[in-house]
Amino acid sequence: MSNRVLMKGNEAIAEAAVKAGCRHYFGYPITPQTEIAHYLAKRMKDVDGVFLQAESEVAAINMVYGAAGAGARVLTSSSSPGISLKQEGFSYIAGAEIPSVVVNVMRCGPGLGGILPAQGDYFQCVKGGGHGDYKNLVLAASGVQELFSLTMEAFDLADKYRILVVILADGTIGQMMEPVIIPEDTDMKIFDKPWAASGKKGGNVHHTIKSIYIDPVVLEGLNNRLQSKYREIEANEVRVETSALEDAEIVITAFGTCARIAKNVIKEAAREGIKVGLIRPITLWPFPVEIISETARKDSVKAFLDIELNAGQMVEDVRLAVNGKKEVLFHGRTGGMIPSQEEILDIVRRIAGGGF
Amino acid sequence: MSNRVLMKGNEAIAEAAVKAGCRHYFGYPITPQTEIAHYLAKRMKDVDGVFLQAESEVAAINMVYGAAGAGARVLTSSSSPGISLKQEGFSYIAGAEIPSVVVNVMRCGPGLGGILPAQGDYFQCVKGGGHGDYKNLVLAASGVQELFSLTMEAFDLADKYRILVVILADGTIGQMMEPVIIPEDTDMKIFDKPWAASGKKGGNVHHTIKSIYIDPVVLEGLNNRLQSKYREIEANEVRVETSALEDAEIVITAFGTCARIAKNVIKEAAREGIKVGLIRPITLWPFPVEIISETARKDSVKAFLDIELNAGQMVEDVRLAVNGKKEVLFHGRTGGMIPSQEEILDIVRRIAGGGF
Amino acid sequence: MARVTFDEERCKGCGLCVPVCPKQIVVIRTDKLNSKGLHPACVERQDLCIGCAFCAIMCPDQVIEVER
Amino acid sequence: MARVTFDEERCKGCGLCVPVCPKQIVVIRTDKLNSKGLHPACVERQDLCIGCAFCAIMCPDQVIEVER
Amino acid sequence: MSEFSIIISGFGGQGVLSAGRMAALAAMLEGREVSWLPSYGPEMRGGTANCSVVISDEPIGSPLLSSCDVLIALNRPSLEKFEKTVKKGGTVILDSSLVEIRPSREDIRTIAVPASDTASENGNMAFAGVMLLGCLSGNLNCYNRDNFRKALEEILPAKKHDLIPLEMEIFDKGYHYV
Amino acid sequence: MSEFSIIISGFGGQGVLSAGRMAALAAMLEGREVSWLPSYGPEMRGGTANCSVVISDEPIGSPLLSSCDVLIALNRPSLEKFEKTVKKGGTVILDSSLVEIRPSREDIRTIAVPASDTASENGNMAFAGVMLLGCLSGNLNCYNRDNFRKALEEILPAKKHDLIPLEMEIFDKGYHYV
Amino acid sequence: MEKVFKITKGLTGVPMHYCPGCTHGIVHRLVAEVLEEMDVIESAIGVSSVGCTYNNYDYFACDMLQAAHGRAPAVATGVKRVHPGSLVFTYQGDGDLAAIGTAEIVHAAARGERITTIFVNNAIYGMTSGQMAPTTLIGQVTTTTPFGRDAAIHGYPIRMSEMLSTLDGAAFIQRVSMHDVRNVREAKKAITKAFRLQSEGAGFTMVEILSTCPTNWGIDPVGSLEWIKEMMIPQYPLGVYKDVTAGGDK
Amino acid sequence: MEKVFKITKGLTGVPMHYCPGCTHGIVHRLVAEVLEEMDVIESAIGVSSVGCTYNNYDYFACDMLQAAHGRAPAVATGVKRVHPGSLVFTYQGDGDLAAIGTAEIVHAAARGERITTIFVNNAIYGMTSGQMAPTTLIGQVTTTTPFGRDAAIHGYPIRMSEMLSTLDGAAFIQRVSMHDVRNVREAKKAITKAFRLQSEGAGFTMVEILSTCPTNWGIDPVGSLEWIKEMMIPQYPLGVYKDVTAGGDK
Ligand SMILES: Cc1ncc(C[n+]2csc(CCOP(=O)(O)OP(=O)(O)O)c2C)c(N)n1
Ligand SMILES: Cc1ncc(C[n+]2csc(CCOP(=O)(O)OP(=O)(O)O)c2C)c(N)n1
Ligand code: SF4
Ligand code: SF4
Ligand code: SF4
Ligand code: SF4
Ligand code: SF4
Ligand code: SF4
Ligand SMILES: [Mg+2]
Ligand SMILES: [Mg+2]
Repeated sequence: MSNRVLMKGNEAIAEAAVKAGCRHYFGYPITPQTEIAHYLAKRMKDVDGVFLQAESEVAAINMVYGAAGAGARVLTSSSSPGISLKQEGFSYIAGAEIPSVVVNVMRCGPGLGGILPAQGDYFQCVKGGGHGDYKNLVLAASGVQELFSLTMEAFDLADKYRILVVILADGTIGQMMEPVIIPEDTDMKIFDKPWAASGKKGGNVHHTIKSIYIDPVVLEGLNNRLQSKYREIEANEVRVETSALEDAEIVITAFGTCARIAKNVIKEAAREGIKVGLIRPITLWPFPVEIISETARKDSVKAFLDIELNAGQMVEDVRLAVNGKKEVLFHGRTGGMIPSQEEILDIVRRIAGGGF
Repeated sequence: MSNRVLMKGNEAIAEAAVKAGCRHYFGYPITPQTEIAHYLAKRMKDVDGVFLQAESEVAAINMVYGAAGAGARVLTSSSSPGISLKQEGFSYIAGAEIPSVVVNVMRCGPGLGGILPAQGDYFQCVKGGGHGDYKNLVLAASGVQELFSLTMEAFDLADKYRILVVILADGTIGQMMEPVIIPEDTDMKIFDKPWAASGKKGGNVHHTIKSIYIDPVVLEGLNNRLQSKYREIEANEVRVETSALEDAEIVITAFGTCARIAKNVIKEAAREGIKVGLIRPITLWPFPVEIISETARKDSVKAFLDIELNAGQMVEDVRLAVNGKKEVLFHGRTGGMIPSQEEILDIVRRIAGGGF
Repeated sequence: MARVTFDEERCKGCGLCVPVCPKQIVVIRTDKLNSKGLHPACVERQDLCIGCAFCAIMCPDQVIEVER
Repeated sequence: MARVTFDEERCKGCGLCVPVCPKQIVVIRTDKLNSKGLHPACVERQDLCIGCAFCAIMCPDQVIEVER
Repeated sequence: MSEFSIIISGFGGQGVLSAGRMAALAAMLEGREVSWLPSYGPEMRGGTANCSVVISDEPIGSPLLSSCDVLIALNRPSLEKFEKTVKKGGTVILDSSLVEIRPSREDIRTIAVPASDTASENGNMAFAGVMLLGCLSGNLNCYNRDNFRKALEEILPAKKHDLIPLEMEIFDKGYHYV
Repeated sequence: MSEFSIIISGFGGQGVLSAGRMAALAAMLEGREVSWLPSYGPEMRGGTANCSVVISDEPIGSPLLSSCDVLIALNRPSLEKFEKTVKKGGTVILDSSLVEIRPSREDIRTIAVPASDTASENGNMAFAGVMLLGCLSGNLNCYNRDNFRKALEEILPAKKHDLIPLEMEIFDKGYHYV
Repeated sequence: MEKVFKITKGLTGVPMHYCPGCTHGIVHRLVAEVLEEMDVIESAIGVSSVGCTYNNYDYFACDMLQAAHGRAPAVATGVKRVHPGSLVFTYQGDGDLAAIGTAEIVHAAARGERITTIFVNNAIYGMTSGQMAPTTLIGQVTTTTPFGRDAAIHGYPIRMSEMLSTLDGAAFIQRVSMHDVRNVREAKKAITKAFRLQSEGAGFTMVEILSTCPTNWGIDPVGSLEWIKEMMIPQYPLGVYKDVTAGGDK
Repeated sequence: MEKVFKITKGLTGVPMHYCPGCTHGIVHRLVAEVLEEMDVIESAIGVSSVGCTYNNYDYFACDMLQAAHGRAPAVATGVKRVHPGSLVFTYQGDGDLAAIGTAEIVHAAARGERITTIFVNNAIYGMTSGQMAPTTLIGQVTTTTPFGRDAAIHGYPIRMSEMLSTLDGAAFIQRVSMHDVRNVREAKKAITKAFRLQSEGAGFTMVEILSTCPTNWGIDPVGSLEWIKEMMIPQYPLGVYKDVTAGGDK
């Protein structure tokens, strides 16, 4: 346990990127994720990497497009309004199938809103805030160690599927400190990138990185290929944490911070004799549809309770997975407010008593 | 019938805006909606209005924020990639509750994609491509006359609810010509805008247009207020066209161009003795949940078939409304391809025969 | 004759008003805290004040008014 | 002695090569259409060509090669 | 005639889109329902263009055509591309001055009109389309002469109105062509 | 002690966040699970700051505290704001040099430590927090002296390591304060 | 006795949240005083941007809109096109104006948009805790240039006044500073001239103001004034860069 | 006989889709020739932008990335930071570079990013059918200025070379034209110099090229060359605006 270090979530992301072999960071400052940039501004120097502050989020995502399209592992990070500005870039990256990792440490909105934690960008990052049909692979950690590992994995997933991976965290996860075990040697895969526009290097293959196809048949072909890649990811990459599902009457669905609070609630509820379980999606896309629909089929389960730091976003995916088999209730807080353990416990009690 | 004129969809939008009292247009060129700008560049001169070509879509949406925040009726228009760039602006406009009308004549993606028709921005415009919790009121016409009327209404709806209204059309709707009856005198409502930042005009109320609230309690208050406004809109503003629902075995859900094709399919299928009905959402948000869930409860209905020019987006809302009561099948085309009548008919036949 | 008034509750004790006073009569009261927890500025010898308003011109927080 | 060759299939008949020829020997063949449906340019009196390549320099479509 | 669909196709510069627009407008002036849908795209430039026109006595379903009653072909590639979309018993009207081949199908009717030649003989190559629209009107009755004239008046800028008599002359030649 | 929650609160400049971090680090070095969560926001500047620390022998559920076992209050507004969050039977440690009032509740224990005065007597006002952390350690055993020292060594930049003996001295004063 | 210096009605009187000694506060007062002197508090419309001054809509007594980061000139354009008779101004920091908002300010200037931009250059991102700004000096340590700004990596500071002066739509551009009484007075004159030229329809006007950020520079407030003088002015010389009413440009 | 003019290997040979007489084609050839002459076809990396040349990744023989509208300099920055040894260039139109992409080009220049921008100024949006560009001349009729560009409404044309030359990161900026043989040759020299300076690490380099758009100007190709000379050059004087290797700037 001696190699544990106490790290902020934001710092863990930054260090994990370096460990994953990322040597290029492009970003524009925004609270509550500035520590990622501050950390890397120093750290990239140690490893002969590039830290570049871009003139805007739009420039940053396009620098990612260029650098990753030229074959490098690249990171950018921002928070909600900055992520909105990157949506055209997200869509281009999806179309050109450029492996990229983007961190969104969410703050509360809409608009300039505030800088306190929220989870209001689920729709944007999971459904598609940009134009056209595409998917981001979205990873949501609920603790700093997990954030560290998921960030490292994000680079592998990005390279493996040539996809944009979003690390989606709320401000709490970015700002909190927890012990992290940093792996000494990493077994990061090295991905060949024969498609990259890295200069033909004396070869004679002419590489082009692009998302435009004038012929609709060809463009539909690209779309079909993307969709089958997405189906493959859905089949292979779902990650989910469950707890106390065996005999749960009430199943809480929650990610990130809310899932942490839910764990306390489950313990408390158990003391009162109410059996509460938890399904915590770690991949928000691909969404853990199967486990939810299986759970929905169980007779022991009375209802689902979805908890989010928003006005109800992931709950739609929960409902799609439950598909009418059980009731799905929702409780959300916005504006930087975070539901307390008591508040949720109270709802749980009411559901158990049949009065929600 | 003598006052019918033959108009392109894009021109109809432009003329309707003028008829609705819109005197300010800000936009940046992009195919397939450039005719809106070309038309207004001329037309605004007749009515002493302002046509301004902005330096970008980002600038355009922020000019809308300013002009509409200062009390005017304002229009901007763009197509998919340009709409992605406006997502931060959408979120700000939602937060500041500025009545605005934005046209998105969708082209095919992702990325630069192509310029042919598509409906791939449903998620972006309906679920929320920007950050935080907000809704746009989304109107989808399937013909030019309807496009004309909806555009006029859009300005009333925007003013009434202080919301951003999206006119969502695919390239076909924007490019096609159909007869339009242009109303001579319009009974547009005049909305008082005491909240506007229009100069205090000698009064002593200090108007501020903003979306930032540092205190989370206050920001949650804004969010709660927005959400109840959204519930009110859901209760009052759903628009939907249905046809042949009475005894339909198969119900097609489709909007815009796809709904036009579906109408031909329904006729053809009827000839073959297959009873097909249509639910065409005109408001994509608020989504016509009720009629769909009612229909899903009917014994006569075997299945739903959702048709879109995308890889499956509105179908999620259809599934949420059907809520497991019936199967919801999907057929989509992408990349600028449009399903033919025969293609859909074929699917309908297979569903009727039980073999989809 | 001139008079300068400091609204001590608004003052942030930044000291920008101190060096500009030609009469060197503005000081920060390190012995006192306002309700913000900051040491406010004040004028020590009102009678020397010439009402030049230099202090007020440099004050970022609208603390100072000057009469003459 | 010089020779200039026009790849007529690539030519778009824009005429940019015409006025720059110091020998005035480049013309657009209005009597002929290439497979793009355009009238290609050609050189009328090859023998007068001095191989200056002015035509080629102004051609936007890589139609012309010049030997000397 | 309850519903009637036309595809007009040719090279980019041949005025194919505005020919379709004229037909649609003429039919609209006759009190019918119409729709007009152009092909569009960056490949338009210099390439081929086409449009779909639907004329109907009832509200029109889809403006998109996967089959048509009439194909008007102004060049060979258009005939080759769209021949198969013509419905059984439908009609192909082609500009025989430019299209040297003929449809291979037997189940459709072909009217070969020397439109470009006639038009240039009458002083303006650009009016070939008008002759074909005349032929369409004469043979398939989707709008009458008067309404076509009105359509011309509406579409043409005032300074080109002096050309209308000539255009109508060419229209009539097409009208009476079989 | 299986799970143990602390809120530390005071003015922005009082080093409240790093005090919390030191406590968390010391406990981590002791092999425990810990979490540290700061308040953040633009209103931080000049205003009040606080952080939540959880120390546990098991994986920690929520790092967000709606109630706590110990409140360490470095100013009056902090005491007023957070007093009610202290669990029944919990403890308030306050800097009696700065906080003139006392908790009104009877069901909690209060330790009033003259931390700022002691610290400035010993040459550095900034070490008030260290004394309170010493008091926390001495009274509630969430980390030991050694690990606290190690935490200091880890957190302080090398050039400030000469201050460590002094800080430990003040720590000890707090440790033995009751 | 008569008040020779009183708090202007152009401000609401709400206490400002800026750090002690931050000269943003002086700039606010100057702008507000000019609004009062021109008697336009009731008709002027201001646009706040995103930076430490994000909420100065609470401080200025006129109507205000809060714009997205960098977009204040576009928002102001929208406002001005609706109310051409109102005085419209933006208040922007160097991150806001010279980084993310580069396109918007360049095009407002190129259009000769009849607005005035108050551009506060403090060579840093104050609000987000001291990152490099486009105007950060070479060698300056910030949270994102911990080893000092290195031209080879991060590029060179941008002189916005000089750059925007190349545009035909710019009618008046002057750079002033907050570092002493004389310069504060000069700044007020510049703001007055810019507002006046705007009302006369001359075109785009801007006053660039060198201002302190004691907090993120890590220098005390008085020392910060010195830092402007010693460090910033050599990179950002004061003066009039464009004045359509003068004989020629500087 | 020897080939004195042959098709360069810097081009793939794919026929270009530009309108007849559009001088975009000449610019392509020049760039490609310089790539060949510098023997960097195998290592250079180009960035296409969005405009009529959106797909010139098919024409240039080197590796290419297609960038979003206006963002080519940011994409090129990403590429260059990964492959500092490769020659990296962007090819951008006036709408792309001077409108939506203003911030990206200004900051690439300010950073002294070691890339070369080929900036094709044809005073119009060619691709989207002839709307006003930032460089459209006063009085010029376009689809969005049907009554001619009016400075009072639409603002003034931007001279990008002049504006970017105010930035310290810019090492070399020259404006050239496609309107006759002499100028086409001069353009090639400018491109050569820009590429060479890039390889030497001098900083940001740009060649602005006045080019025709016969289609949207509504002028035949030869007449369009004349239009450049008569109408554009007075507004956009040719010459070297920045050259760090020369004694001083123009
Ligand atoms: C789109 C977006 N990106 C980033 C931010 C975060 N942000 C807030 S203020 C700021 C910079 C402020 O610097 P400056 O404009 O110089 O103003 P100052 O605080 O120095 O006065 C940034 C990057 C944001 N709010 N929105
Ligand atoms: C975000 C976005 N906005 C708008 C467009 C549409 N668009 C394509 S090219 C272009 C302008 C092209 O003009 P220019 O850069 O001058 O190039 P040219 O065609 O004249 O060579 C525009 C506005 C787009 N593709 N993406
Ligand atoms: S008015 Fe002048 S003399 Fe009086 S206190 Fe202020 S600076 Fe000093
Ligand atoms: S300048 Fe103002 S705020 Fe600063 S110390 Fe003086 S009076 Fe106080
Ligand atoms: S090479 Fe010179 S002389 Fe020969 S055809 Fe070309 S331009 Fe004329
Ligand atoms: S310049 Fe080239 S394309 Fe144009 S006519 Fe001459 S050979 Fe043909
Ligand atoms: S951070 Fe800097 S700019 Fe912001 S208020 Fe504080 S001193 Fe002023
Ligand atoms: S539209 Fe203009 S710029 Fe584009 S290819 Fe044609 S002539 Fe060239
Ligand atoms: Mg700043
Ligand atoms: Mg152009």
